[in-house]
Amino acid sequence: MTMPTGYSRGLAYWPLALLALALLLPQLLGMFGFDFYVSFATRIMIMALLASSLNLLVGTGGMVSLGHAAFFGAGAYTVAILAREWGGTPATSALLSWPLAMLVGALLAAFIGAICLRTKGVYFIMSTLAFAQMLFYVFLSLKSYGGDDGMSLTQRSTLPGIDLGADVVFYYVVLALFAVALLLLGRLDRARFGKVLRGIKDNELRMESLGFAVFRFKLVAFILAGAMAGLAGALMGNLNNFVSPNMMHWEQSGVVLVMVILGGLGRLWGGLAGAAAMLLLEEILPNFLPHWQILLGVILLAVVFFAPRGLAGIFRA
Amino acid sequence: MSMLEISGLKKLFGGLVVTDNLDLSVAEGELHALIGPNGAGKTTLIAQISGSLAPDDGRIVFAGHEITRWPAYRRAQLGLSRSFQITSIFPSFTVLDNVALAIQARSGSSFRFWQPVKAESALYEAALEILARTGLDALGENPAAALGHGEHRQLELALALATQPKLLLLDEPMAGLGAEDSQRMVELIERLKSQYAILLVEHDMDAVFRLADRISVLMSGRIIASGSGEAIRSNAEVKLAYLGEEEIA
Amino acid sequence: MKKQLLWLALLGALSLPAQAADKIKIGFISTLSGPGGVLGAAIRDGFNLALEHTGGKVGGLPVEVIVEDDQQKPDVAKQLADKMTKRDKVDFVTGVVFQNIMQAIEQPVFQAQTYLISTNTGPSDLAGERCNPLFFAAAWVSDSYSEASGKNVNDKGYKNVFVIAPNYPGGKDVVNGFKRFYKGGYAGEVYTKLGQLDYAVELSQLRAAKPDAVFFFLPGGMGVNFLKQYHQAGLNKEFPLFGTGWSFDQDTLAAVGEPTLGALNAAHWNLDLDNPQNKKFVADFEKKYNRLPNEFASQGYDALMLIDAAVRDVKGKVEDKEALRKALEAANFKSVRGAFKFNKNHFPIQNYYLRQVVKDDKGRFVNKTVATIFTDHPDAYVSACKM
Amino acid sequence: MSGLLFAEQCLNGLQFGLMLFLLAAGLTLVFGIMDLINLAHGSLYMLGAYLAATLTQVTGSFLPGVALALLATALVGMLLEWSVLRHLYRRDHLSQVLATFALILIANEATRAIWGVQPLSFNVPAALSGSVELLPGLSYSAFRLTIIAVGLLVAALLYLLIGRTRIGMLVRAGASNRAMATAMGTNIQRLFTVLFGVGAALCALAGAMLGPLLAVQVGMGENILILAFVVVVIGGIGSVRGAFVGALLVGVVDTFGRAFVPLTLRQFLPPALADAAGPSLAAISIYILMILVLLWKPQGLFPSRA
Repeated sequence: MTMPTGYSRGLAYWPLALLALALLLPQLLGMFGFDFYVSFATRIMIMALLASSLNLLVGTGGMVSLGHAAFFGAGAYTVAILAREWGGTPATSALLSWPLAMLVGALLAAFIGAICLRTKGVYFIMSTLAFAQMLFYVFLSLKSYGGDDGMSLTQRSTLPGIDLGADVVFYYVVLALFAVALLLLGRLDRARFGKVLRGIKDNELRMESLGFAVFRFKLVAFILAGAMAGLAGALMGNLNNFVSPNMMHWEQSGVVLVMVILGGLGRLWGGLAGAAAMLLLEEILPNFLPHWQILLGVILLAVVFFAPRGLAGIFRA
Repeated sequence: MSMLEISGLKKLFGGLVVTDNLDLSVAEGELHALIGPNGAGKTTLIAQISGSLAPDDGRIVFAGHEITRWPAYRRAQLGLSRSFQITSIFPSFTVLDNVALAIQARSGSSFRFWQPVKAESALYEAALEILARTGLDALGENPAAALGHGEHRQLELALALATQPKLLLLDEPMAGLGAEDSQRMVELIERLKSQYAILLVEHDMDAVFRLADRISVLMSGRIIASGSGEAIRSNAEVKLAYLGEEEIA
Repeated sequence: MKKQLLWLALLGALSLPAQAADKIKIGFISTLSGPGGVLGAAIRDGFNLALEHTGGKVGGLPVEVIVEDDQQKPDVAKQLADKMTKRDKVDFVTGVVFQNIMQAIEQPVFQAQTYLISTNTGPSDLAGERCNPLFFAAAWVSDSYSEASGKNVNDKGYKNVFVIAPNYPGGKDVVNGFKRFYKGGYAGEVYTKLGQLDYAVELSQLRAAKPDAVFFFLPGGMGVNFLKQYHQAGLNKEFPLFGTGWSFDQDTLAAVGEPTLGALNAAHWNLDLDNPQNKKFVADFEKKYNRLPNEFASQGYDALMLIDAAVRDVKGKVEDKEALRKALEAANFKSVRGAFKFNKNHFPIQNYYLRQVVKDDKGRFVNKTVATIFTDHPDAYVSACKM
Repeated sequence: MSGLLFAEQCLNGLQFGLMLFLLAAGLTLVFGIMDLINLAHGSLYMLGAYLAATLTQVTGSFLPGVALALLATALVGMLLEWSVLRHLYRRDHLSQVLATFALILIANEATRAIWGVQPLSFNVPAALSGSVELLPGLSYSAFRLTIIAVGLLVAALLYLLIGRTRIGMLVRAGASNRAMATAMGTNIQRLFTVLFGVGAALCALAGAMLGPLLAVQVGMGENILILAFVVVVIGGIGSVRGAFVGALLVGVVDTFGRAFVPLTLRQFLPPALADAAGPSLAAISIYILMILVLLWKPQGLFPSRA
């Protein structure tokens, strides 16, 4: 009856092209002798996963959280603590530890969300920040888990029949998870739940008076995003074999938020675009000039003024 | 039987009494119009009925349930639907999606994460039907933000209708409309009359006298008169307090 | 698609082509930007000066040094370590400033069977149970400065000390080093928030507690804040202040000035240490960089000298990891800190000095060596090392 | 804990609170009236401190150095408003976040390029370096007393400015109703620029007063920015009175958290646990305060918008 207005009419080919490229990337990099960049690409995807989860809150639901790193860090520490306390047991299996990291992210989000979602606007921003900072200071002082120095993992999580320790293998696992996450987010956006979130972002009062239990929808979105951020944290802990409280510092939350805005608020590919652009700039710019952060700042300003809908917005225009 | 029964409602802001021991009812199929000068307490009354403001005292019974302390969304789920004085729609949605979203509120759970809304043909058929009833059928694919003021008011009403209400709480639906749009709105409400219980708050006296089965006059938080259009027109107190003012203004 | 390929090409252009084999490659991962960037810059300057002194070669062989900034972010450092060991296939990794960076990079470096020479941080677990044949600490173990402070405070006969440090394990470790040698009582022990700005509350407590001496460990900007406020509150006239050398390095003295005057601190190196190589180091450093070196610079200098000596000893055959390890263990070079040797855990056995901040004849604030606190002092963790 | 120490800690809380107020006042005004989330507020504070340190060195004296720094920072602030921020007022908050985050990056790196990576030398002027005996046995730093005096003076001036002048009337109108402020016409643009200059000058004042106590270094702005935001949120956005009360509350809670919580815990908990929990609890006390305030009043203590 009506054409889908949300996504990709004639453009439907490019996600597939991107996926094909992503599948071939390790081989391409290998051909040129850039094997190392496989891990870099993995890092981009993990940050993209984190940014996409935040985009669900900020871009789709209008909930600007500046404490999203809390769930990221919590997921990472879940994996690290399991490995530290029960190393060599099934607890280090990705089949157990990654879902558990998601669960921890979800539970934490349920708790923080239940309190913070009672406030709005900047008050919401600051109260999410407050909770993340509290968690940061707690982990900073936890001696048994490394405190400020963070803690190393002796090895990546295990999967039956798959060696996650190999960077290329880990890359494909992350790619698969990220692809699934994007698929789920894309479906969610077009499903009833996504419409409700977008409705809340547009006009919360009206949603309430139409009979939507706004708070519940927001809380569920918050929990979903928390779980996804927890998974991103678990993956990042695995990629680096290292976790530290800095993963939950407010500046980390800020950087992810910047990635989302840069990439495109409420756009399915916004998280990926923002994370990739930010990390690539940070990787490339220092090679050209010593005070590269000035240039990075200027680029971000240019995006604000000339691409107000973010990088993914340019793509669609 | 009353669809809405308000008794002894009271609200104070600081020392100021804004709703003063107020009784009001709307019968099934009745269009009850509420008029009153600015500052009479209409906005606070609507806020209390719709659930965005808690009364200090009194009872609100709607469709057999006491809803005095219910949150707004539960009242809406029970069939109490409102339109807003200042247009309140979803500007980033298309007109059709606006209405579909409103229908979604009353048809099954919205905790659905997988199936695209667009595939729910029942939802969109119902939405198209509402658009037809509110005269917006030609505009379905337009972004809501791009509509003119009169069309915004129609969409506002369409949203209220889409939730399968038992009672419509219409907060100044003609506000800001030109003569032509006003006329269309009056005709629209006329058609809705008798299908729903309606509580109409309106400044446009011509519209009120044309539409209302019963009119109540609100002054300083109290109902000072209630009755048919004829009775209100001839009520001395109302003339003095209200219509007089209207003529001066 | 096109865009992606463009990025790839761009990345490719940036990465250097593979090198010939008869060349020593050193990966220098250091914190060069952000608040901690001062330390990394000092280490790099010392390292570069040493390279100049060896004629731009290491062990007589041409050398390529790949310098990268970790931005004090562990995940960035980890990525750099991966890049250097996997892509550039470096023979040594060095330059690290901070313990959390070391934590993040040790695994990839060790896994690649590459030698890791610390130019600053010396994590105590790497000195003890987790000691590793591939790891050499060219500077110190992390609590040795505070051990020296504790010994000094104890020897001076102080009985009632007030201790202040940040509330994180690193801070508590340093305090434990102090406690190992200081046997008196405590007028107070305060742990502050990491990154705290204002110390008025703690200074009030301190004054009320009437200690006979104060020991503080507050790295970076926190230390500067504390020193200024301590001085400003006039407490420097009431209670002698002891600290670790990190809070009183030459760059800090130059920046903070007056408030540091008179403070006592412990370190393994000083400007005025009387040995020929140190005199040359200090003079040439000042000539080259137009400022006096600090201990961080001396550590960078020593690290390259250590590598230089080891490569010379194995006659450039760095592929022979076993021989290289023996050569590194021998530490066959003249350190600017004077006599020193590696313990079996690859951490130094060396002297620690008591220094005091004074004004020199040119009106500059400098550390003057007052006494030798420890002679040939090993770390406390070596017994746990099974190597 | 003696009464004198208690009194001294109260002074410490007051002083810390007032220094936060200097920052929060400008932030809350810009926020409430121009509806601008300005993350670069901390950068102006940093700039103020750097300029005050440099100009004090150049002029050889504290007072002219600070005065010039105030002026220069105000100018930079107005320039910033005119060139970048003005174009952000009508944008959503998130664009503002991204743009002002970019400004932080630029400001920090530019500061490094101009002044180098080392912290800058900036010490308490000799005349204020001593301490004053307030009560027998209670002497307090003259410079910290000066900070208290300056903070109170600024609070009083702002009170008069906002309560008694035409500009203040516009400001109040703007804070409670943005549309009304905009409707007042073309003058509003100039008012915003001036107001932003005032906010920048307050930042510079905070930087100049705190520079001698704190490390003048790159990144000093971000640490304190979060505290300033906490104050603004507790007080209610747009309310200078709220910022004042919020700042004092944060100052006192933080001070007492640090001074008494570890001691108190030691009386109830085993020492090991108390030592572990005490400092952590003290570190997060202001965040707990903020959450509690927001649970009680979701719009802060003095909501300026109905």
